Amino acid sequence: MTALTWPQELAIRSALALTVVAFLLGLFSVMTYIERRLLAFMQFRLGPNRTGPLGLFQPVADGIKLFFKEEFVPQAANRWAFIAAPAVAITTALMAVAVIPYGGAVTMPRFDLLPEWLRGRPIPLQIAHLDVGVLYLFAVSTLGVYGIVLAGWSANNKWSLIGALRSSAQMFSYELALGLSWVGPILLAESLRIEDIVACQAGGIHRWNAIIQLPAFMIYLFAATAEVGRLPFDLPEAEAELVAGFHTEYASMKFALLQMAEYVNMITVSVLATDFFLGGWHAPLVSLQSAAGVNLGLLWFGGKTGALLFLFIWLRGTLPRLRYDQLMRFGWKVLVPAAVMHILGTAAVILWLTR
Amino acid sequence: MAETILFYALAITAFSAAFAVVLQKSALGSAFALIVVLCSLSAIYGLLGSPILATLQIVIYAGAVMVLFLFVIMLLDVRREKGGGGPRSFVPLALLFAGLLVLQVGAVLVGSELVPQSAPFDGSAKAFARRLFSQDYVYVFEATSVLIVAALAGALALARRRR
Amino acid sequence: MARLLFEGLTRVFSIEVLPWLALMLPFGGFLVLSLFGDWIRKDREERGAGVLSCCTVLLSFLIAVATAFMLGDAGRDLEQQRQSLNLPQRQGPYLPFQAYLAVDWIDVSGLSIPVALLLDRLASVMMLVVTGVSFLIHVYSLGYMARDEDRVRYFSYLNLFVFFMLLLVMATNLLMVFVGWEGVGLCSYLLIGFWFKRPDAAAAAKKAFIVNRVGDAGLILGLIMAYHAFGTLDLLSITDHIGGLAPERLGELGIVTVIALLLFLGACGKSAQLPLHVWLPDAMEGPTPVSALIHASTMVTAGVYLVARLAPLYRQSETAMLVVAVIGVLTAFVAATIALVQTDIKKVLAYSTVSQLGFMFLACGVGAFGAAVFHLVTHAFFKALLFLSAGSVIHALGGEQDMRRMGGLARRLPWTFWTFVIGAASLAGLPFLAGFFSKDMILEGTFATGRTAIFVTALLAALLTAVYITRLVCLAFLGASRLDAEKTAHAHESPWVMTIPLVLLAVGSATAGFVPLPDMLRPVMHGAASESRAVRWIPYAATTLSLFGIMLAAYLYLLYKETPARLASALPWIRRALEAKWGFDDLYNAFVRRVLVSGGRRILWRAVDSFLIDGTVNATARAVGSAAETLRSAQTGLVRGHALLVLGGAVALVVYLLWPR
Amino acid sequence: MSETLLRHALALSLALFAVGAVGVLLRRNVITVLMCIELMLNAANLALVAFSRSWAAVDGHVMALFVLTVAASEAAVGLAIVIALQRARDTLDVDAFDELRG
Repeated sequence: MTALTWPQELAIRSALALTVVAFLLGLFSVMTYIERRLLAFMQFRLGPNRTGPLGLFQPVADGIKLFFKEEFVPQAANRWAFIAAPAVAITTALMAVAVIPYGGAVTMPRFDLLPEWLRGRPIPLQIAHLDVGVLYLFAVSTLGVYGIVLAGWSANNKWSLIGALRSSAQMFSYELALGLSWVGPILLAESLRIEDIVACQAGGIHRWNAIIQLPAFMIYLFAATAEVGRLPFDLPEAEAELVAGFHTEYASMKFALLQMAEYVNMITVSVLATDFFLGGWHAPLVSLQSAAGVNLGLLWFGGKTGALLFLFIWLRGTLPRLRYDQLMRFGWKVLVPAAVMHILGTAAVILWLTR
Repeated sequence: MAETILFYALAITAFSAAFAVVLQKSALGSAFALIVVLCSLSAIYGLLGSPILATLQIVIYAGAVMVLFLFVIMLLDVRREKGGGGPRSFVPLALLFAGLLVLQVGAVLVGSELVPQSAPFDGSAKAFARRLFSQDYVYVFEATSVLIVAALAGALALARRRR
Repeated sequence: MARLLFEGLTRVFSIEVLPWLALMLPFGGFLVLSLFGDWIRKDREERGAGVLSCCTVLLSFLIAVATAFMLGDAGRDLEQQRQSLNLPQRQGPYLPFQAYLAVDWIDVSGLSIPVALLLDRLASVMMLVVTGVSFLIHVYSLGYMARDEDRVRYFSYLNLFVFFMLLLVMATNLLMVFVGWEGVGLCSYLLIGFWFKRPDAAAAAKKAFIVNRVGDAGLILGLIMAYHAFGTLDLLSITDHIGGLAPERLGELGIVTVIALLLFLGACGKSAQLPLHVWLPDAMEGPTPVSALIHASTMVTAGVYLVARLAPLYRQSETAMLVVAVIGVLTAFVAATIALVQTDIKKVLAYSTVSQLGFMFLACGVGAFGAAVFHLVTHAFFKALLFLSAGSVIHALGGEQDMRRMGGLARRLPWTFWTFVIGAASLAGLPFLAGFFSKDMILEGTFATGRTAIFVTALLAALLTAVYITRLVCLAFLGASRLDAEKTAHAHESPWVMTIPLVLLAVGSATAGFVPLPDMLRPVMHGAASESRAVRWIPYAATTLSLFGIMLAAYLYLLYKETPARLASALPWIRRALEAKWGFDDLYNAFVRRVLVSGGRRILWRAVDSFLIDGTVNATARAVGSAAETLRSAQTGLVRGHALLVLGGAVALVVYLLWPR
Repeated sequence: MSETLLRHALALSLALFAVGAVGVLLRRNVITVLMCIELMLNAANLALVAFSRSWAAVDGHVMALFVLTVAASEAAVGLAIVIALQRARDTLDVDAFDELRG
């Protein structure tokens, strides 16, 4: 297999990126439908079931509706910032996806249609192989604050502003615990590459970080839920207090973009949980990894991610919302110390074992 | 080739955004321009072979410092700067000094000999960490953590509303 | 389990650990008393402090006894080890033992000083004396200080003193000796000024401290010179390697002589030798047990210990030996003469101490180091006994110290009287008491050197010793009572906690002379043969002299009581000289007042300090002030202006760096 | 990364530094001044990284990290001071804070 020239490399990466983004956007629209239906079932309702069979076309209808709504900017708003905010939000949300592996490598078929250098080449399902992938994720997730702050501030509306401040403070607080919960798996894998962390968990369920790093996994789940602002941590959008938080003034496509950013974040967080703690595309038992000569990695990966997404919806249907001071106290006084202690413990055990 | 194109694009972006930082009338505009500078610098670090510094630049600067700036700007509701006032003689003097500095250092830069890639350069996270946690820097590194705690306490003490 | 326990115990109670235990116990007592003293003071009987203090010292004493016995075993083990390892044999049976737990105290280039303890026979003997006498005096203090408010402070100081004294005698190197030296000096200062509300006591404490500083200056200089000369401060290394240096003859002033003399200056300060003896009589302002412990039996002998410890060093220099001998014998004589005319019971004993210390230095000076240490030990017994008995008298009389208002106490205080008499006889050198053996040995050694003048002076001093101590006995205990009626009624024998130590010390004073100490110590001193050469007639002559002195004093002070007064009026200048204590105090006073104070006032204060230093400082301040006045206009307070200046400075700096050179 | 490119990176660093310095001198809003200082620090960092590359030693990166830390601390304290100033004086004009004149 010859090495690739940089235009070829660029082409592969671009195609991958386009695929991933398209897939994410599709998943977003499906998720809106699934979430509404599932929530409805949990609450003994039916949910949207009119548009198309079982209401399956509901996301399409929503999309069309949002697309044709009037573009509106409040008079007192800072116009440019108001328009830029959703773009920033969705951009940062999509940027995070770049370094996440989605399940092993896919070998290109030997079709004549394909150019010579593509035939039979295994392509890893990951857009960028970054040496500091985890750090990059952390960086991008910190950037996510900008979209929210901008959106809240530019609307010149006190609900928006308070919502944005709360939201950003919450994200800051839980980002710390989120980042610290990754350190355990990083220590085990001795690498900042996400694919290394996944590889480190190969070989069965007992190697998964969810098992041997259970406290980190718990911390990650708490922090991630808060990070994406889902119940029970959806204080920024506490409609009883803040109308709708930072996106109160948004409508039409800009609202759709913000919404999309949130869902993409949720999906990202689930994918990350799969990669970091649930063994990525590795099956719980080695014998289940492939069937009839076909590698089932992608399937396992999708299944785990789906389960986590379901968990988020389940939480939303079950739990009440926290108070703001409870939220902050939990983040700073419970999660962060616990994460630090866990890191110390992990480091000590590793040192002791490799002595 | 791609590297060169990318570098010049980023350099031009950074430079013009830096100008915008200085020339913008509103503090918020300056802040956004600065964010652009920071992000393009981060990319340049990546080009220069330091992915770790590139990401750290984003995490610390774009992720923390600039958000802090934005918070303060938003909280204090900074109005547009009043033009004029103050000693006028500043502008020529400032420009003169800055120009002199550029000339001097530029002269050094032109005359000097850079020796790039005399040895294979390893800017990976591992190499970086090995150097950082070596005997030479580990105490400095620990000292910076003390510095951060001190800064944190100082900031709290300063910004707290006194009763 | 039992075996483990046993092994652990043997490891703890080994000769490597026990000396540390002995050392740290009194220190622990000090810590407890000084930190929790207030709490202890609350106990009803108010004995706690004293009992605790006594117990620590008793334990230390027991450990000292144990280590003294173990020293022989350890030496044998060491010798076997040495033989099995084919190491060169050390000359003689002298086997020092460095107690372990040695840690580095100072370790800079070339200078390495460990904290370790040295245990050999000399140190062991000193340990026994220090802890033994200390223990008895601690017990005595229980009674003597029973009514004092500050007992806790008293006992804590006493414990601290024991700690420092043990540190001094067990130190492996001169710097640790110095630490102990200063420590005991500090305790001495604190205890002399124990009743600091009395101006006399405070003044005496200060005097002791200041006079000792003079000696300490010599000690420090000697220490530095020793390091310069030998490259080490380790006592054993110094004494072992001294033989490599050429011996220095009389009149020669080489490095060894200089070191020896400087160290001897330190010893003079601590051991109250001429001309630095003036502090010791004043130090009697402290409580009497303190006088007995610190200013008679232990601390003041530190100088003798130092000289004896460095015996090989002193042997190398004839000049130093002669100086030591002359100073010693002069001190012995002068102090004995002053003691003749003192009326305060404690002052007599104080001068007696100075005199006896002079004897010890005389012994050192003539090369009889073993005799010096021997006399040190016996003196510790009988002088502590004498002081404690005197304390018992003072206690009985409610604080009366003037012998002219005593008399006839023998019947009222029988225990005190008889123990005092034993001590006095031992001091006077009556046959078969402790003082007899040690003093004879000193006289023999002196005679052996063949310096007749020194020998005759020493004999005179011995005679005077018998005279003044008999005078003391006669005035205080015998003859008619001259007490006030009120005090007579109160006079009573002391409680048992005070008399038991007296009895024990009396036993010691009577029998300590039979221990063949000089022979035991000879290896430590790298002994020469001269010590053992006995001269038959000297014991008889000394005994005759003592008896003559005793009878003379009895004749003068019991039978013909007006004779001393007539003698005094017949020889007025001698009387004046003696009562003025040979004028040392006046001389120092005049020196300090005329030279130091007035010189300091005229030259250092007015010329140097007021004019030169103050003038410089004021001028600087004025210059800065005027400069600031001129420069302040540059301080615009404009932040941007300052920033501009910073940038300009950066530009200027780059110009400077780029300037072609 | 060729030598020319490195040279140009250093030139960029110089330019950014000069622009930042001019900004510090000319702007009157305290917050903007602080941002210009951050700009200057970043210019220094760029120089450090470039030199690190040119000497093939990672030490420059380490120092850049320390600069980053110091910059973050400086921003925190500086902004706290800005808030305190705003509270005390109700203005953010640098020229208004001139109590320290002689």
